[in-house]
Amino acid sequence: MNEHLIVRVVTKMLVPFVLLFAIYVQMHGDFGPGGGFQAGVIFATGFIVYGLVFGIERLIKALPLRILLFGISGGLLLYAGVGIASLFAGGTYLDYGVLDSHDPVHGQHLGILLVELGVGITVASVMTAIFITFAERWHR
Amino acid sequence: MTEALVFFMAHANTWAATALLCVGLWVIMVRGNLFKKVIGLNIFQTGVFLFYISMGYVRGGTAPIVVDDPDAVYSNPLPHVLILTAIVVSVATTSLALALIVRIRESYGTTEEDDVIAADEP
Amino acid sequence: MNLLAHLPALQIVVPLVGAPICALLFNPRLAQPFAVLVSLVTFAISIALLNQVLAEGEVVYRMGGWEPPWGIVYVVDPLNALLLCLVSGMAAIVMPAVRLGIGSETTERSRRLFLTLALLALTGMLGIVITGDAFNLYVFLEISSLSSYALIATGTDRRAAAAAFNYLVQGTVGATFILIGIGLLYMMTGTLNMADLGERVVDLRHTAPIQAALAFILVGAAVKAALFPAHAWMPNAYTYAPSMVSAFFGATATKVGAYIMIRFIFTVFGAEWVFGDMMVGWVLVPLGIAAAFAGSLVAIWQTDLKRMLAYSSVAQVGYISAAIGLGNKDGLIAAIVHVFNHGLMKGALFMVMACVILRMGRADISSFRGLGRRMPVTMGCFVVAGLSMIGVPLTVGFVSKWYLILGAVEAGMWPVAVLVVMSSLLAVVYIWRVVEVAYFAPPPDTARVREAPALLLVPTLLLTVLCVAFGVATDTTVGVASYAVSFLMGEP
Amino acid sequence: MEQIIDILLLLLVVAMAIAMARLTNLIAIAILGGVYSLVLASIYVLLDAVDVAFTEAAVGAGITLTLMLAAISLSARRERLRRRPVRNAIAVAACSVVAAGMIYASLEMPHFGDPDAPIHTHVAPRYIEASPEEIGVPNMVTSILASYRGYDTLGETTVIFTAGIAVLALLWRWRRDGR
Repeated sequence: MNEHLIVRVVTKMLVPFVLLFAIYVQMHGDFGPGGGFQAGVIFATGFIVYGLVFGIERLIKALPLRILLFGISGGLLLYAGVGIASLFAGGTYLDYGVLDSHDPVHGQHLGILLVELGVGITVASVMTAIFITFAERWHR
Repeated sequence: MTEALVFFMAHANTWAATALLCVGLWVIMVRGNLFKKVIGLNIFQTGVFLFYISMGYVRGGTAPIVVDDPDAVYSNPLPHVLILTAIVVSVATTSLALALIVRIRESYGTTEEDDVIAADEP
Repeated sequence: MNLLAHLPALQIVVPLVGAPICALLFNPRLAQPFAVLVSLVTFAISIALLNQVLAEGEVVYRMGGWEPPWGIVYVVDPLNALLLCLVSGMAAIVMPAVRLGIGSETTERSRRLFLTLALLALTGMLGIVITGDAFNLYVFLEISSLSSYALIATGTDRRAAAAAFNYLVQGTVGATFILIGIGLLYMMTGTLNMADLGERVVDLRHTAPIQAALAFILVGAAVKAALFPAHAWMPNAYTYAPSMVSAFFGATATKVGAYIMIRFIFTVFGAEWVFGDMMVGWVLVPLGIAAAFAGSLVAIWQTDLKRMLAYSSVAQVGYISAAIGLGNKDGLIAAIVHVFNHGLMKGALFMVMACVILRMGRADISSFRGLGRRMPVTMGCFVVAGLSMIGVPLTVGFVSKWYLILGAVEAGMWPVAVLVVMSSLLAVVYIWRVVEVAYFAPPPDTARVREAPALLLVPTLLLTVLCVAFGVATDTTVGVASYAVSFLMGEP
Repeated sequence: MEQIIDILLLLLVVAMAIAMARLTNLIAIAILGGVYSLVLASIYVLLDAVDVAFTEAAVGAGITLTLMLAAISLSARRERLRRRPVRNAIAVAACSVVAAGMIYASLEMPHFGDPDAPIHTHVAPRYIEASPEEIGVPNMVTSILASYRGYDTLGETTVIFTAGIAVLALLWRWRRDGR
């Protein structure tokens, strides 16, 4: 689709908004429908559209596997790390209440924010990585 | 008449879920194309999703997001949580299955189960 | 932070955190020692947990600090503690040898992803075994299943991918059946916690959804345990998987399926109802005996010995299922002990296959000719573990069959006892075939074959020694098993 | 009214599933699968499961569809149809058993939408009543997902992680990406 000017221009304009919407879904998951998983999927969709229009080579250049692997592992480590942090803070595993020594409700907020972020990062990276792997096979 | 209708309404969702389960299982068992089997798995799993979500519904309820009205009745959020997890599992299974299909296609040159079996016969 | 108080969480968290770290170790030389370290730590935690359970009884751990049934709890009783030791112990034994046993195709770089998947499979299986929450069991079941499909597909033969795909389809259907069963249970009781389910199910046993739930869960668990006739995925999967994967899964994967069956029957549904009114024993025992005969008979005709071992696993799962189906104390002891013992012997036998494949390139019966003299230690291990498979006294195989026969007699099922002995004789045939070729056939006069390297030989020897050690010192495994039975049958 | 829409959508979903089972053009099936997910998502909205609906729409009509099309473009686009009478008989028997089990179970199930069903009176009320104070998050699904049953969600993230690593291990060609 590299040769269609309109598609290219529209995609260029649209992709930032897709990513912005993903961040909105990520952050707004506490109040309305949405959360880490949905945000991750939308975030990945932004990259996938970019890859479809501008070619997989450019997407790989922007997101080499090494960086994606950091995302894939990093999100899970962030999630599991919050649990380990709560162990050190004196609670059981994944007990966010102890993360804030004064106000357990605030600790819960912090914990949920962090783990949802972890889910989002892992899902976005995994979905992008899987798409790149398939598309790269097709490309050759 | 109304009694039969009430009975039907009370079970329609479960029966629809059962129908999806059966269609999915049938595709998995009968169709020989590997893609078709993945589609069948997806239909099969959505049957289970529908079953869980239906049991969480409360008549006259609202989505489980806190509203100002103190008398609000909420649908049960727990099945929703379980099915969110199950949907994620089904995406993961689907993508792994597709990766395996690509591998099979590259080494056998086909995505039909019969051809794969025939190719390995001595 | 008191580490001892958090052992149940650490049991899972250590390999779970190890997996992403392993994927990030860009220097492939670091990944292997790291994975070994993680699996050793995991094994040490299981041993500590077993000790803790034997000293203090049931250990309960609340995830996130939420009390059950609102939050997820880990419940460690002697049964899970024993299985945790089996699974993590097998991982610790197999992991150091991975460098040699996964085929030549895997490159240095992809090996770290292989090790990551192995750690994930370990995490999944441990998670299934340790959890006290029905839905959490499903989640970890999928972790272990997905990683095992991928591990099997990394085999060098192209049939590995096809076998993995078949396993994926059947395994997912099985897991989804379990999910339907859990949904029916949840619908009727409103809870997902196994202990709470067990209490609330008692008054609901006459209802149709609970009975359907029992059926769905047993069918799903039977697929996962490769119980005849739902074993179709297993022979190909174990034949074409890399040797180390066959060794690890051959020793653990089907056992986890059997565990799911035991856990749901005894903790959730209640044994007296399952075996009394529902007469599940009349399904499990005949199926188990049929599996023992069918598996052993088919094993006799195999030329690929990895496939032969896979069919022998079908037979052994049959014994486990028959033992569960007896529904009495000795039967359950036999089932638990056999889950553990069969893990040891199948692990040892698949490790022997790994040694032979490394030296000969394949595990055909013809490649065993004359190996008795050329690879004496390896073949010695094969003979000892094979004797154990038959059930010769002083090996672990004898212990479990002894209790199985005791249980059958106690249940008044004389024919079952006789059939068990008869099917064991079939094992003599398929083990003897290999021994005959290895010791009495002249070796082909091709290039000299050396003994397997120490990295493979030591784990093989270790497993073989354990096969004898636990066969002589029976009170350790049987002791833990009967303690576990007293928990499951509710007479602590 | 809601009930009637619900029934109509259920009929539509089942009809689409049957159509997907019968079609042989794989691309058509994949795209129909996307629409199927959207209809399913609207049923979930009707059943108050907004989070699930959002996910089903994003996943089924987005990611799964894209991956399906990507994988189909790597292989044959049409399914070869072959008559398999024996397999068909076995499958019909198996499906009948499953259907009989579910219908038998459904006869004694709590009625659809019944507020006195066990799942609405045990465990769940605590989430609905106490989560705004204990967690301080208005969306109860998020509270349960991330906190009460946060450990399940850790497992869920691990499942996705496993899938990513598995696909990379199976398909990625190592020589092209830097050392």
